[in-house]
Amino acid sequence: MGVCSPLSGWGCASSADSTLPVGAGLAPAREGARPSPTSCCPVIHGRWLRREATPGWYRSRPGAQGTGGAAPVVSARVDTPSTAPALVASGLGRRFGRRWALAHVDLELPAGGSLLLAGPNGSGKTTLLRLLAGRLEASAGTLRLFGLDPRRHRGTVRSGLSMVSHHLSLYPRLTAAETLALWLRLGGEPAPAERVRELLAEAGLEAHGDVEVGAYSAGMRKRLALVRVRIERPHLLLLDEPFSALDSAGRAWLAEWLAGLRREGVGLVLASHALEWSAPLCERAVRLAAGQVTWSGPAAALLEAGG
Amino acid sequence: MKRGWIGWSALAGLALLAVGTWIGLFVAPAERHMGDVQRIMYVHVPSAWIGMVCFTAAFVFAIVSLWSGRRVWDDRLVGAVEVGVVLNALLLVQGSIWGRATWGVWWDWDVRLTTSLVMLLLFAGVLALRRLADDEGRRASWSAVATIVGYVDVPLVYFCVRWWRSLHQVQSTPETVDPAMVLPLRLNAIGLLLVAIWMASRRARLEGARRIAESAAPPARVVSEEVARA
Amino acid sequence: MPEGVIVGGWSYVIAAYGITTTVLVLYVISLLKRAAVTAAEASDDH
Amino acid sequence: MRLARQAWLIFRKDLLLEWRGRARTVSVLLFGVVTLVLFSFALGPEAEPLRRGAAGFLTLALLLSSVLGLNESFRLEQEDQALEGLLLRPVEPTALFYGKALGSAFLLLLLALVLVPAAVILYDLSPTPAGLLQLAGLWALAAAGLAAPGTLYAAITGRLQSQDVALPLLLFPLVVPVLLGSVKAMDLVLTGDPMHQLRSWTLLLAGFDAIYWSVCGILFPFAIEES
Repeated sequence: MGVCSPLSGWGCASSADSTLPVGAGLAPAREGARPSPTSCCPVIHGRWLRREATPGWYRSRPGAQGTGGAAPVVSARVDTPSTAPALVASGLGRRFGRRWALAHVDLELPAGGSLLLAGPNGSGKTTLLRLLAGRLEASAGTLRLFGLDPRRHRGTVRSGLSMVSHHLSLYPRLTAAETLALWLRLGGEPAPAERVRELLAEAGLEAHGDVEVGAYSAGMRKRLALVRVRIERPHLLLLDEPFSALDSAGRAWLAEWLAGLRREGVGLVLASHALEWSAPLCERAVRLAAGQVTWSGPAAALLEAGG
Repeated sequence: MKRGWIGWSALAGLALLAVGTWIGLFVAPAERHMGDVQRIMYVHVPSAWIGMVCFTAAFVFAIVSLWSGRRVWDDRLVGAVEVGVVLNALLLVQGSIWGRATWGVWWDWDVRLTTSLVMLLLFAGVLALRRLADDEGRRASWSAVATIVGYVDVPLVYFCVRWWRSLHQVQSTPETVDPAMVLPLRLNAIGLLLVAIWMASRRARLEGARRIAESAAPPARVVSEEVARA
Repeated sequence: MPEGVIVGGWSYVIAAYGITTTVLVLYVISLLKRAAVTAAEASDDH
Repeated sequence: MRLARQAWLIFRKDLLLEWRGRARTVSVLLFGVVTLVLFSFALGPEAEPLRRGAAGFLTLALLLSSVLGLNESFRLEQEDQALEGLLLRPVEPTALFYGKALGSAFLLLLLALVLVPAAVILYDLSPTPAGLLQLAGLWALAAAGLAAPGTLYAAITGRLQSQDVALPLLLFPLVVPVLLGSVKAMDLVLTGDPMHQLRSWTLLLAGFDAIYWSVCGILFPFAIEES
């Protein structure tokens, strides 16, 4: 079942949530698998639709399933991204042994909002991003993503999230084209050559699609990892130092590319030192020091304050 | 020091062990073929039983630990595994001594001995894995996973070794037990169980204390500067 | 005494019981010692 | 089904990576041959004891090489934290397990192509064509029995400091049943089966495989996810 966020201009995210009742995903399929009028899904594959369950925050139109009217497609515990904030953290903390890398972090990000994480090395930015991505469990505090508890709705939350961290999660022995095709297929989409070429072009790698990623420069690898996010169609994108390892042309490309995502309604949490590049992309900013938020305000004000 | 019911029952267990061992050594009759050597049974068989009880408890704790994610169950898991490993190691030593006395060899690839040996290696592996894992959460889930896999493996080892052995010789352990031998066996088993519970709970408490000693309270909250608009 | 009975089995019995008792006692001592060390560390730090 | 599709994709990716990094794969194969040669040195030059122990040596060579292959398989995933990327994609951890376990089993299966001929030559075996076929089937069962727990533990030890020691330490005691079953069954194939036990040993091995593949598949998500 496609995820169609009114805010996301990207159309459907192919994703599934095994925690939801089966009927939620099955019912519309019996009705002929027509996308709802509010849907922005350009293409829906019938077979694919039938087999995928509905992600948590998808709220179907009343009566969308027509099997007696009141079938429980609308799940009470989930909300659409338009009303549920993309991210609410309260008192979030993480301890490694005796050291608290992060403590007392309160954050709120509206759906489609953007947040800049500033602060010196070791201030906890990466830890915070890893916590948000669910790759680290919090030692304290609570976290809600899209209004859901990420521990209980792991699959749903993950399908709405993307992260490009310092490690790019690329296989050095795969070519760029193979990487993108694998990513497409893992989400259950076909991977036609033209789609892959399109994505390669977006990263400026058309000429290098058949080269193994291990032979790429750091900047090329970064661009590939970033463009791969396109395939994931997240509602919230987490980026750790995206501007590092890029030359000035690459940074300009990235700034433009991210601005495009922002216009499409993708939420953004960005940890960066390169304030002159990242601050214009974000509405809000927080500064971390020794694992705690010491400053919060508009990103523009942070730039004026000199970081 | 305040002594809880586990502590009192462990004292009772010690008394039971003393009585059971005394009966086993001096009152119960010698076995017809093995003579006095058979008296090793009164410590050997309870060790085997209670060791198995420990591993079974560890298996249950592992499942609860994975399911609930609460660290207390991980503490209990370590307690049960460690006491089980100690008892199992003792079991092998006793078995070896018994084997030397009856079969003339220190080691025989007998079904139970072999299974116990593999079981010891499996659960010692769990303890080793715990020492290698640095993160608290990983340590808990990995030991639970290793415990479950190891426990499920034990019956497989048992059946496999039995089939493997059956080609060479029939099982030779005498199974007929005189009623006079049952009483010390039971007393020792119950006594050892109570003592083992005490040891495991002490070990669990130690693990909990370590966990807390390795952690620290979060730092004091610093005042954050809030800027409303640019 | 019937034929085939193992004589002089007592040394084996004593060895088995002795080793078992010793190991269990040592284990309990190590438990208590480790607990004491952990408690001392905890009180040092806090 | 989403799970099967993802597992299949992971499996194919692993094969491709295995092929691209075939220098490493070849060294795993060579390592297996070297162990076979070493066993003959350990037993002396007479043919008869070697022939009798052939089944055991083959299985041990498989076991020792499997550790190298499994460590390698998860080193690839940890190198650039590719595993994290897969989990965030999101790939079901269960699919990841079955994909990677299949990949490892396949690599171990490849070992047979090198090790069995090497053993036939080195140990002067004379298996019938039917025997070779049976041997291949048993090899597949043994490889599967090693691959499932091996994948589970390699995922754990791949994130430890001393991973190279930890994997055999944890894995070897666990796969004793597979080891015994495989040695016994292969021995029956190689040195004759007067009491027709091969069938039951094969079934036993298959039963072990079923247990390992299901239990490890259930536990893998707990090993790989943070909690």
